[in-house]
Amino acid sequence: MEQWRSLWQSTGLYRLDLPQTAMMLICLLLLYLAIRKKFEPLLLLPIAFGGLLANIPGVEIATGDGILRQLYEIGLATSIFPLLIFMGVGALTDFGPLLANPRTMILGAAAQVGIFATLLGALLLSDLGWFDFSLQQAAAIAIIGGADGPTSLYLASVLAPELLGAIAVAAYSYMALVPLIQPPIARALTSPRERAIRMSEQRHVRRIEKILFPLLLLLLTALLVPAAAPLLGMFCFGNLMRESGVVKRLSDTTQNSLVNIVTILLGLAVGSRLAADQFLVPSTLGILLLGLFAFATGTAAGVLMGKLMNRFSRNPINPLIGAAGVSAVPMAARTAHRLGEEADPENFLLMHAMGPNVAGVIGSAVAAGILIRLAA
Amino acid sequence: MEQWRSLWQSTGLYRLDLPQTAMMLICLLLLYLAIRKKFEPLLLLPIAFGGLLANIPGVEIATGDGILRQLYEIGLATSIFPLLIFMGVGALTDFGPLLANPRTMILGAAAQVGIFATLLGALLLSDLGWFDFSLQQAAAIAIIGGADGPTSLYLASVLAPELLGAIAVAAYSYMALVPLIQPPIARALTSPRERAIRMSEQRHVRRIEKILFPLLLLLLTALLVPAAAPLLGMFCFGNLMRESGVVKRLSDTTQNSLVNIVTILLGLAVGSRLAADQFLVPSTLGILLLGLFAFATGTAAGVLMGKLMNRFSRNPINPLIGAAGVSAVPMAARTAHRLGEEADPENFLLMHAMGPNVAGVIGSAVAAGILIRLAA
Amino acid sequence: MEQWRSLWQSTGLYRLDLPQTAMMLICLLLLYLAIRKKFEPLLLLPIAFGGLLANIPGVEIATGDGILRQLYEIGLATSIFPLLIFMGVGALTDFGPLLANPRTMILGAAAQVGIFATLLGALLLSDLGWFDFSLQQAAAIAIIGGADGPTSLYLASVLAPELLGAIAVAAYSYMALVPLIQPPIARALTSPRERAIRMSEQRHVRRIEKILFPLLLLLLTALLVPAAAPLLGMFCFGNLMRESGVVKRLSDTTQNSLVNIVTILLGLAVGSRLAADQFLVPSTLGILLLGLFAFATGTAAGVLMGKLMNRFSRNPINPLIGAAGVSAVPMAARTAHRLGEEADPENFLLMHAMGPNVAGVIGSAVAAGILIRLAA
Amino acid sequence: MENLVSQGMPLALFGIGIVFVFLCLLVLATRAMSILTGRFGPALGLAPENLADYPAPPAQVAAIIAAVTMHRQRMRARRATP
Amino acid sequence: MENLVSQGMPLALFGIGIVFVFLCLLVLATRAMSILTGRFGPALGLAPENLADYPAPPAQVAAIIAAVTMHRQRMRARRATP
Amino acid sequence: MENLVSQGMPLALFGIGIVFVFLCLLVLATRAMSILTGRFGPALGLAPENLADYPAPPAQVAAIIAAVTMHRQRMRARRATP
Ligand code: NA
Ligand code: NA
Ligand code: NA
Repeated sequence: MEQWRSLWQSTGLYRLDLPQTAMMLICLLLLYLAIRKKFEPLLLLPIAFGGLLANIPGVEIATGDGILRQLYEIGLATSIFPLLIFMGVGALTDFGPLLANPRTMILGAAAQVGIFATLLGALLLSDLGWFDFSLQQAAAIAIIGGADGPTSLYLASVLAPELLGAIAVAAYSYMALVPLIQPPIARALTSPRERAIRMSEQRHVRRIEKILFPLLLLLLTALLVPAAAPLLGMFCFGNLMRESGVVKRLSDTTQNSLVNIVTILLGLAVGSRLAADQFLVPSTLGILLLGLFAFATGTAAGVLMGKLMNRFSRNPINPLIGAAGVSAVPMAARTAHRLGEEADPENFLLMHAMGPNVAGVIGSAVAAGILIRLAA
Repeated sequence: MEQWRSLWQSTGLYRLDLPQTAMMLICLLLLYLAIRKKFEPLLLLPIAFGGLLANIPGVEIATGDGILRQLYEIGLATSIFPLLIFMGVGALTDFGPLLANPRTMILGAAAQVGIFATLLGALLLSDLGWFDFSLQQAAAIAIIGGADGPTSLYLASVLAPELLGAIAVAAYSYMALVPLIQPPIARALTSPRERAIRMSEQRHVRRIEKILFPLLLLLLTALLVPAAAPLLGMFCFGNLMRESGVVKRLSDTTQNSLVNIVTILLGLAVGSRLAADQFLVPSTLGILLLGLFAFATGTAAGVLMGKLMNRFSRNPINPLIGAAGVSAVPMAARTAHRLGEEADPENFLLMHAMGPNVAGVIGSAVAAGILIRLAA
Repeated sequence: MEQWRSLWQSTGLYRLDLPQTAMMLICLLLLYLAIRKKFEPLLLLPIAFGGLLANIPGVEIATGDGILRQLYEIGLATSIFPLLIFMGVGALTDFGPLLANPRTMILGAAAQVGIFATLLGALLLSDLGWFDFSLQQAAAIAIIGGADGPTSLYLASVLAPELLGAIAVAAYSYMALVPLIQPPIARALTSPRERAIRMSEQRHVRRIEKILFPLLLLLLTALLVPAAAPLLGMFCFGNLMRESGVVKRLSDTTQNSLVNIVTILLGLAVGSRLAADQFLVPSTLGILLLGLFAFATGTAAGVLMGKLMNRFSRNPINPLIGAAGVSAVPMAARTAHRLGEEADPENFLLMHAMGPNVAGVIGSAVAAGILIRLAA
Repeated sequence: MENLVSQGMPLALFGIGIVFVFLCLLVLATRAMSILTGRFGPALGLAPENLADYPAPPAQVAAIIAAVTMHRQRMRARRATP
Repeated sequence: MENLVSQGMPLALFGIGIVFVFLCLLVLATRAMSILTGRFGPALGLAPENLADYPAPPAQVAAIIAAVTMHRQRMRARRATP
Repeated sequence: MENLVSQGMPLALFGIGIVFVFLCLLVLATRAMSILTGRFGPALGLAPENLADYPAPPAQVAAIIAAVTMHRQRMRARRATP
């Protein structure tokens, strides 16, 4: 009799509370978006499934000695997983378009305005008393505007691990929503004629340039923003493996097995932060709002800088490619391309948008370094 | 002179004792079975080689700071390796046959009778004073009847790490011996006419069913047996990656690199528990006997349930597929198929046997959860 | 104002000191050699890049909680990475040529003279007061003469972790320089007629021989030099996976994903030991000198033993293949082959040189075991 | 003598009971799911079961490289047709 | 009330400033690199951009397996020519 | 002065000695193994050496075969141009 009662009390049915049920529904929604709507499935699927597991009552999965907790301690609390993913992103990145037209990097800088505007926004919300974000937390939230998954996870793991779950969900969701968020903003800020601007063909980039670029980038980082060196260092290492041509074995494994294995483990570890008691707090709402604001201001800043550069440049620049400066590789570049095609069906912006797009990755990693230095 | 003596005393020749020699011979036998007889070579080869290493005297390999000991602490003491393997098994499992004919799941439940009969058997041996198994140990031994490697290793790592070596050897050996153990039992309990029963063709299973099934299974686990959620959660995660179709990269890596790497490390870690002082103890004999008993009773229970279901079912059910309910994927399903073919050369049972076969995996994971809850 | 100053002081420009600048230049030189001259790029590229990162001032990368430091603690301080690499080397090694002509193993023994001569050399330099190497340090330096990367890293991690960076750089650089170091020595010690000696064709080796050889090697290690068992055990395990033919999945993954992933992480971890304060010390100079001496004496001893064996052998032996006994697989074997071709364009020594070449791997692992036993 | 066995008996009965209950419920839930998806799936846009549902291998660069190729071919075509 | 914002304002300006400075310097450095490698690259032997620059897959086994293959073919040839 | 060297000398002699002993024993053991498996292997069912026993060759071989071919072509070219 006693045993029956104890068993009944051990079931999930008995223990499940409302917040956990709500979180499970949220995770199922995220799974739906990942599978059916293909919202950044590579990370949202593991994150959402991890979130499901983290909200099962009566068993240690995301707590104590549970596997998700262990994965969190091994890979996220140490920042190892995001840095290895960033190495993989480096190995998957082709800097060709950027090297063909380096000045488009400025667009990748402009779009980071979103990060710092959001920093102020988060602090304002605290000043207004609506939320209670510390400077560190505000910085970790602001980086969502960097539109770069591993950078956001890295900064959150360093500055505000308690917000990691919400920041990850916001970052990856808005990255997936780029094709919905950016077009109205880009259209509002540009005339059809500007969107129809064709850009001149890109020059051929030599192999030696591609080999030297990651070294140059690392050197500049080391000299100016050492705090960004862990992120950009791993990124440049991945890219040098790719471009050097002498370690094809390592480059292939980095782009495939290694990055895939770490993605799975990272996703589950992030999912462990979707436990109801951590995620269903007011600050999550603030993070979701601020994340949207960050993407919007970043997009706007990129487009406006595009207009400015077009005015002062000899070769025409289509301001749409400024929107790609937020990163969200390659979604934002594709979105810019589609908007250009809409205005002129023969306009082919994709390659031109890839330059600011990857510059945006660099820009937000630099911003992350600055925020660590100033807020930590 | 002194140095010569100290050197001579450092050799294995000087230090090797009888138990270690015996263990080395046992490991060589296991290697022979793995290589020549193809006894579950993917795990028995690393386990047996690890066992060889663990019995080399005069050097820390499975002890102290030795690599096998470290692998054990990293992956087995934490349960991480078995759970990752189970994720891989999920990614390798096709639930199609089960979904086409869900009622065959009942056969996967029946075959778990072997587990609980063995639990009582182990306790009886203790009561008789022949062995001295605690309740936890009896539970860890009983799960051998689940005929599922990672589940056995997981439960042993949680409930009785001191028996892990013997349980692993018993589990994998008997799984390899399924084609020898099951036929006489299945033949004794069925008539040739029953074995010749043909089953109707399976219906087509839609993709959406395959996607929803792992979520359904996880939900039921969360509600009823949360203690099984680490195991079944990782299993369902692997299966969802496979069936969702949106993370092919991750699914492929899980099915290949990831599961292979973890298998190697897991095998070596298990091998570290084959050191003579841990393995050559009376309880090992008891474990081997009880393991055989577990497989036999599970097989019998599955077949008898098959006969029962056949009597009350509109569509004929061949009782042989009940034997596949023990799991031992895919060996037991193949064995059932071969017995059916023996009775009627045109009888094709393989697909029908795969249903109970994978249901047996679920059944023994549920049983493991219950045993953890009740025995821990 | 204050903030600006603090920021300026946080830049690398402000903090960079001369030793770090020098180390960065050295690392860039190593990268140049790896990429342009293809000096063992698989390890030198990650090591050199890790060295760059380790010398960035004002940020924790190779220190504190930095990622390179963590990789070092996880994989090098524990010896796990070198041992896993050695398992991979085992899986990549074909013992066929050795089994076809076992007596060429003697050449692999002779070339290890370089190790022990260097041990004495290092002790002599200490006695002379030029350097201050302890017995452990001398042993770790001497093993550079083994011309085998993972063995050197393993021994250094066990006996002299403080010298690991310099030993790694010396070992891999000289291995890459084998085509420059060996020819003058080999030519000086042989006549053109000796170099033109053709060797009789190798017999066919049966599969069973290839399967039994790693077991035989492990057994002998266990009986005679247990201290070498961690190294040779992992090596034999990799080789048995390869030759057994029953675990193709595991063997393929070991030869590719696994060894590549570990190579990347190992390289970065080794790079963390290239921080200026550890690398720019007098002992590094001593290590570089002694390393060269080790390669030279090993080569000479191998060639001389080749001459000796040729004198007393029924079948002719080309003394050049003795030079391959240092290991440096497969560079040294190719160098021997090229020297033979130089003397007689139709002389095909490659296969004959592979025997001593892989025997050299065994020989230096045995030597490492002895050094651990005697010096630890 | 039968101390442990009598302790274990309810545990065993209970355990096998739960296993049966669990799998029986799973049978029912699976059936319900199959029926519901079969009936409402098409309305929810889940039914059209064509292989196109499965996405092409989603390597991040894939699209980019494809685009480069396309871009170059277009440019070449443009130049070729003055 | 505006305590945090006023604290954050210089930080934000400063941050976006550094991002711009960094990327502008990177533009300049990249341009310089491209020009210098274009001018001096050929002299340094860096220019001849042919695929041969990329090495064949450097797997350690390469030489061994190759040699085995060759060896077997020789043996066969020898047997074939009595 | 020669403190460390005189300490290390026996160690070095001893070390190289063991390396030789080890590899000499390995030569003998290997020979014995080859002879025994050749004589008793067939009786133990170990001999039937068909290629099916061997796993498929590793995928990496392509480049190597290229190298062998190249080598052979060189040789042939050399022979062809006397
Ligand atoms: Na960005
Ligand atoms: Na089972
Ligand atoms: Na060697």
